[in-house]
Amino acid sequence: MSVDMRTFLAHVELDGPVITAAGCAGTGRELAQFFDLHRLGALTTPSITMAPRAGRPTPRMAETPSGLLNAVGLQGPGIDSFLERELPWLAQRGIRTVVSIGGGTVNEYSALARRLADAPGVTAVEVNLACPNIEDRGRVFAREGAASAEVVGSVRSIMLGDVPVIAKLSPDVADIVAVATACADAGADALSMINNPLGMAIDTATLRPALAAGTGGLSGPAILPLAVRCVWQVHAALPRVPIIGMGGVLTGSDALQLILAGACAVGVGTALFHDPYACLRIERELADLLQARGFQRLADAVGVAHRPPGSPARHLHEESSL
Amino acid sequence: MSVDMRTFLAHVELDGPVITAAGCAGTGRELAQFFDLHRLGALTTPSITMAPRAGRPTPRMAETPSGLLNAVGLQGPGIDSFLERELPWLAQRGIRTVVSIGGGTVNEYSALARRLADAPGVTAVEVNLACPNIEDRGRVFAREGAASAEVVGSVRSIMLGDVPVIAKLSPDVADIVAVATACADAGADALSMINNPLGMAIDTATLRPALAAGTGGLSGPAILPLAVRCVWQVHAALPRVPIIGMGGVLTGSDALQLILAGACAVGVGTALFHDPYACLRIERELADLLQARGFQRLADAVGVAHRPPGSPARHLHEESSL
Amino acid sequence: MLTTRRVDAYHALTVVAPGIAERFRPGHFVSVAVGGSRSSMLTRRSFSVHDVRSDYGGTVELVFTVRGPGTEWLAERRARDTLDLVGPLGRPFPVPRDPVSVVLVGFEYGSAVLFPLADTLLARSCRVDFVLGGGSADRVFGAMRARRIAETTTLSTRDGSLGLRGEVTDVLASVITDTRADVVYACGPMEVMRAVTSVAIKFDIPVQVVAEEAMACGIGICMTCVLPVIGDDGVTRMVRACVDGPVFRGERVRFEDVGTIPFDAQGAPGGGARHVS
Amino acid sequence: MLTTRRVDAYHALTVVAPGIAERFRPGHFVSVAVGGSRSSMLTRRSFSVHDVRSDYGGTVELVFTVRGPGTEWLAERRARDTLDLVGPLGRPFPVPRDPVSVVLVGFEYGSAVLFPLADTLLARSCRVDFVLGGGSADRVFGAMRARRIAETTTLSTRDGSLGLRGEVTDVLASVITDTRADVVYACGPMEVMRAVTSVAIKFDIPVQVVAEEAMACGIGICMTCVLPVIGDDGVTRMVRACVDGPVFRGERVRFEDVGTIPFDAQGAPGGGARHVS
Ligand SMILES: Cc1cc2nc3c(=O)[nH]c(=O)nc-3n(C[C@H](O)[C@H](O)[C@H](O)COP(=O)(O)OP(=O)(O)OC[C@H]3O[C@@H](n4cnc5c(N)ncnc54)[C@H](O)[C@@H]3O)c2cc1C
Ligand SMILES: Cc1cc2nc3c(=O)[nH]c(=O)nc-3n(C[C@H](O)[C@H](O)[C@H](O)COP(=O)(O)OP(=O)(O)OC[C@H]3O[C@@H](n4cnc5c(N)ncnc54)[C@H](O)[C@@H]3O)c2cc1C
Ligand SMILES: Cc1cc2nc3c(=O)[nH]c(=O)nc-3n(C[C@H](O)[C@H](O)[C@H](O)COP(=O)(O)O)c2cc1C
Ligand SMILES: Cc1cc2nc3c(=O)[nH]c(=O)nc-3n(C[C@H](O)[C@H](O)[C@H](O)COP(=O)(O)O)c2cc1C
Ligand code: FES
Ligand code: FES
Repeated sequence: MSVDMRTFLAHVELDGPVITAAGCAGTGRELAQFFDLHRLGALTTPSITMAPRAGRPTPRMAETPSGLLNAVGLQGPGIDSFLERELPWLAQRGIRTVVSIGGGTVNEYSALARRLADAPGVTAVEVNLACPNIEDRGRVFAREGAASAEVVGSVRSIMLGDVPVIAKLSPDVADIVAVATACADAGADALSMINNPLGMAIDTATLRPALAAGTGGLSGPAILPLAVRCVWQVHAALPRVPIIGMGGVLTGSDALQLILAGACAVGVGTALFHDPYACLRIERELADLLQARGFQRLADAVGVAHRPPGSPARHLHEESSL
Repeated sequence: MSVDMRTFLAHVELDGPVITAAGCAGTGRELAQFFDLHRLGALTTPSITMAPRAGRPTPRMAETPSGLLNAVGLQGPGIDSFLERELPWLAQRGIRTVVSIGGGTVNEYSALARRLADAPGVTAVEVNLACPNIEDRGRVFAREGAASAEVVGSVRSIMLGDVPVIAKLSPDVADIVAVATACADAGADALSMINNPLGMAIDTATLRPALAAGTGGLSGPAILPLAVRCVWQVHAALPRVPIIGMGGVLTGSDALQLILAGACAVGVGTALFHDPYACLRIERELADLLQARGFQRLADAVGVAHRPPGSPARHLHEESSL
Repeated sequence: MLTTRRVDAYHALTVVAPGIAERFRPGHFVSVAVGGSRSSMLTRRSFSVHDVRSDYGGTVELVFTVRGPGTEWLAERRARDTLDLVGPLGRPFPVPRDPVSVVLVGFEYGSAVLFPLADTLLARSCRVDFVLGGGSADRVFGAMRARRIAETTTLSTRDGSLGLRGEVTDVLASVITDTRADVVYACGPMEVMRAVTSVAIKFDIPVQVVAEEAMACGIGICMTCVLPVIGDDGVTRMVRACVDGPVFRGERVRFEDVGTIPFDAQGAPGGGARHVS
Repeated sequence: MLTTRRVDAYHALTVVAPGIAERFRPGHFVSVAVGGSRSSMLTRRSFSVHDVRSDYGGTVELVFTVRGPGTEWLAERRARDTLDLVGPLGRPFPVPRDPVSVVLVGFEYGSAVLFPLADTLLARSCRVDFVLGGGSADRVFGAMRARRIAETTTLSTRDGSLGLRGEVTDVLASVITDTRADVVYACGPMEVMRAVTSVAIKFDIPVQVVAEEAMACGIGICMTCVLPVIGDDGVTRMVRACVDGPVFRGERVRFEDVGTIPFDAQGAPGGGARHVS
């Protein structure tokens, strides 16, 4: 019998747990040339901003060991164009869509939420907190619980109740649990982690930073252990808050690590650059691994690594069907 | 003409910039079977604690993509045995030795400093701040500027003036510059970065954490971009404070990235597990790369990536010999 | 993978890839996974398709130079190893319907992509003339084949070891004049594309150039490969070389601003958009 | 690397490594870099040396089973590929000076390391008897060679497909009795080593076991490979399998406490040391 792969993002049910990570799946049109987007648990948009943004100069990427540095700078058409051209394309096709938003002030996030509040086709809103707060000397919101909570609270108060608000956290903090708790307390229905830790590479030929922007976000398998740790810590502290785990997932086994650590859905980003079919492959591999371990439902595997060593995994579905 | 590879750790001159990272070179005896330890810039000891420590249960290691997770738990014989057996062995041979110390309270660090203050053969003391503060609910010292400063200040006040005190920082903070500044202000003569970010792996066969300790420190090439970024940020803010750059250095080119970002010495840890001769190879590769780029002295390359794109690297030695 | 051979300074790989061969049009590129499974190299490497044949169900040939670890690994492949390819990618060359006169300008391995284009043009009874160049003689690619198929082939090298000493653009103007060219196609490094474009602009003839930007995905989803290009509406946008190109009309590419965000580009900082990240 | 072959369920690799061959003594292991350059696999894999020959200046042979990606990669190597080896590593078997009677117990690939030991023992006129086992017939390594060189060879498999059905320890007691063994050497998984040790203790004869712990360095500098072993002074310490072993006196290894820090181990938490990290 095949494994029941359905999962819940707060109260929204997804057919499968594997979703694209923000900023890694284009507008949807590009991947649609490779496969039917309905086969995704959901598609997450790039972080949408109020105004159009040209982003950062090139070079915007540098390869690092098992990783990728990027400094795209949220290039995008702005919310108007997004609502006019991108979202309807997805909505008409009935593709589950998580809309990521990014801003430089709490007001900008609120304004984005207001524009999304009555837009059709928004499965959930993901609040990208890894943006510099221009009202606080460019300190990234995600680095402070209070700043994060303020953004999340404002977005939550504006969005309709049936659209989950997801707070997306960064690992560059001393205490991820504190930020996660602040966001949950402010009304986040789910948490998404991890965004890219800040990294850098120097081009040893030019003797200058490899990225035009200097620093950039690190993604790819290199950061998987950081993602697993963040998911583990937050799930331990907040076992009832749904977590979208992401960061370096390349295989079903990587996804399973995040699920066992406490994620109920898994985001795939950089892997898509290598393999446009990565999400489908990872979901298939994940299902096979779950089945081989005796799980009948994905939901039964969530957070299992937290249980004491004794508890037999093979019988978990019996426990949870009580 | 060969490149002048000498460097200064504060006022202490080292013959070369490549040193072993704390906890990655054993007592010295093990590597001495492979090569003459005098060829190292310096050897850093594992972090020494007051009492003997058995460390963590096994499994203590797990491989991750381009990385290694470890949870050794500072296994070691304690300061008495160290002063009796390990340090004299190094001192008698005249091997440059950075003694790393770790403690659970400010008092424990102070006590260690007192024991080291009159010990012969201590080239420098490195304060490993990645230890849980048992007086503050196990919060790691390195995660807070104030706690770090307190430890560094106490050690600095106890050690003799001619022994540099190096503060070793962790990347798991929202603002590495703030912690670095606090340590420098508290009297740190140099900074060492980065210690292992906290990571985790789940064994998908046992459905349990791969390490007995649950979480562990991530090392190896995966973290090089984090190390380069930390060195870059701190050197930009504190250009006069010497930095030992480390984290994922496997090749001379990796070392050069850290030097161009602002490090004046480079620590090598995990690479030693793969190649006992790694330090010598890396130093040779580094010298070749410097020479190929027209540097006559290593010192002239420190921080060069911070200069505006225009400044011609090839003439840097002329500038600095003025 | 079928065969691997050296061609002067270059490596040529022939890969059995029926799906790619079938959909191929001149100007397409493919992306290749490097390093094998469990490699620390994450991003695919992009290569123009040099040749497509129908044997073995369909093969494609790539020509490349060793630049870094990825191409080094590729150069070590042997016959019968397998390769992981995605393609065909990118927008191919637009081909004129009429039998016009065309100059193809290639610099080093950039020449490779021009040969399938030449075949298509010749099939449409175009006049084809080649201008090929490189740093040195062994880095000029395809001179023999060009001589065989084209009306004329003019060679140049920077060190003078083959043909005229200098840049391909030093000879381009006279070739355009001599051949009464209607259109120019060019592939090579950005500065060469820029120079070729200014020559074409002087003659007021269209020029199609291939832009080579560092690409993390090759399929339009990562936004790392952008360059400033002027749209039909006169607005400069940061467009993706991988899916909006790699072939662009030369006059539309703001070569002097590559590697920057021109102040008047759509969404440029200060141009009304705030600086978010 | 010289040759590669399959031996039942195992892969055998012969590598030209004069430096290792020269210094080799039975019980030594080597560590192998896997995945090639730019691999994402950082740690070397450890393998006991199965055989050493003097041809080609000195070769060593390893026998291994595919467990994960590292051994998978190794299994794909072909003749004439190069391998990166460090060794010989570890403390070899202590060998008795007198011509005593010795039982060698091997489980699955663990048997491999016992053959060079057997040769040394036979050269010292010891009586050598083998007890070899495994999960199934194809996983019992070296039965033929054992039969050729040893006085007796007793086989057992868990599924009964070769020899007696059961564990190597089910037959060990009678072999010890029959051969009047003076000492036992054993290599295999921890639980087998534990069982072999208790049999030897019952007979009050010394037993040397090979401990297989996950190793990050193999040369004593990383402290990841520790297990609780009782020292000459009666104190339990967490000692390194790679340099303090892998060969240990079985009675000294606290098998039931492997994977823990026994409360009475030197430096154990609560044993006076504070819990620092
Ligand atoms: C559309 C297109 C077509 C190309 N066609 C060819 C061809 O036919 N023959 C050929 O020899 N080369 C071609 N290139 C360049 C080729 O992609 C690079 O030489 C190659 O990626 C370098 O990889 P590396 O690992 O050897 O070097 P590294 O410099 O170590 O590569 C590191 C990273 O930078 C990227 N990168 C580096 N240089 C380039 C570059 N010039 N363009 C794109 N990405 C780069 C790599 O993909 C990789 O992600 C083409 C590039 C593009 C974009
Ligand atoms: C002293 C010694 C001698 C050994 N001799 C042999 C031999 O002769 N033949 C043989 O088939 N195997 C032997 N092993 C076990 C062999 O080292 C592992 O099977 C191998 O490392 C697994 O690597 P992998 O990538 O396939 O598996 P993975 O499980 O993916 O390996 C991941 C990591 O764990 C480590 N690891 C996993 N299992 C073990 C293990 N059992 N022991 C040590 N490290 C492990 C690996 O080195 C690697 O760092 C020996 C181990 C030791 C310590
Ligand atoms: C090129 C690129 C662009 C990204 N853009 C965004 C973005 O717009 N918003 C966001 O929240 N995260 C963004 N991310 C972060 C990813 O969504 C994801 O959190 C991170 O890359 C870790 O996952 P991965 O290792 O699977 O890529 C981006 C990542 C990359 C590599
Ligand atoms: C097995 C192991 C043990 C370590 N022990 C210590 C230690 O005792 N004290 C310390 O300050 N850092 C310790 N570190 C951290 C290293 O010194 C170094 O900062 C880190 O590993 C990054 O460098 P690398 O990637 O070159 O290993 C240890 C690292 C490893 C892998
Ligand atoms: S390479 Fe990813 S968008 Fe062009
Ligand atoms: S494997 Fe590193 S100390 Fe034993």
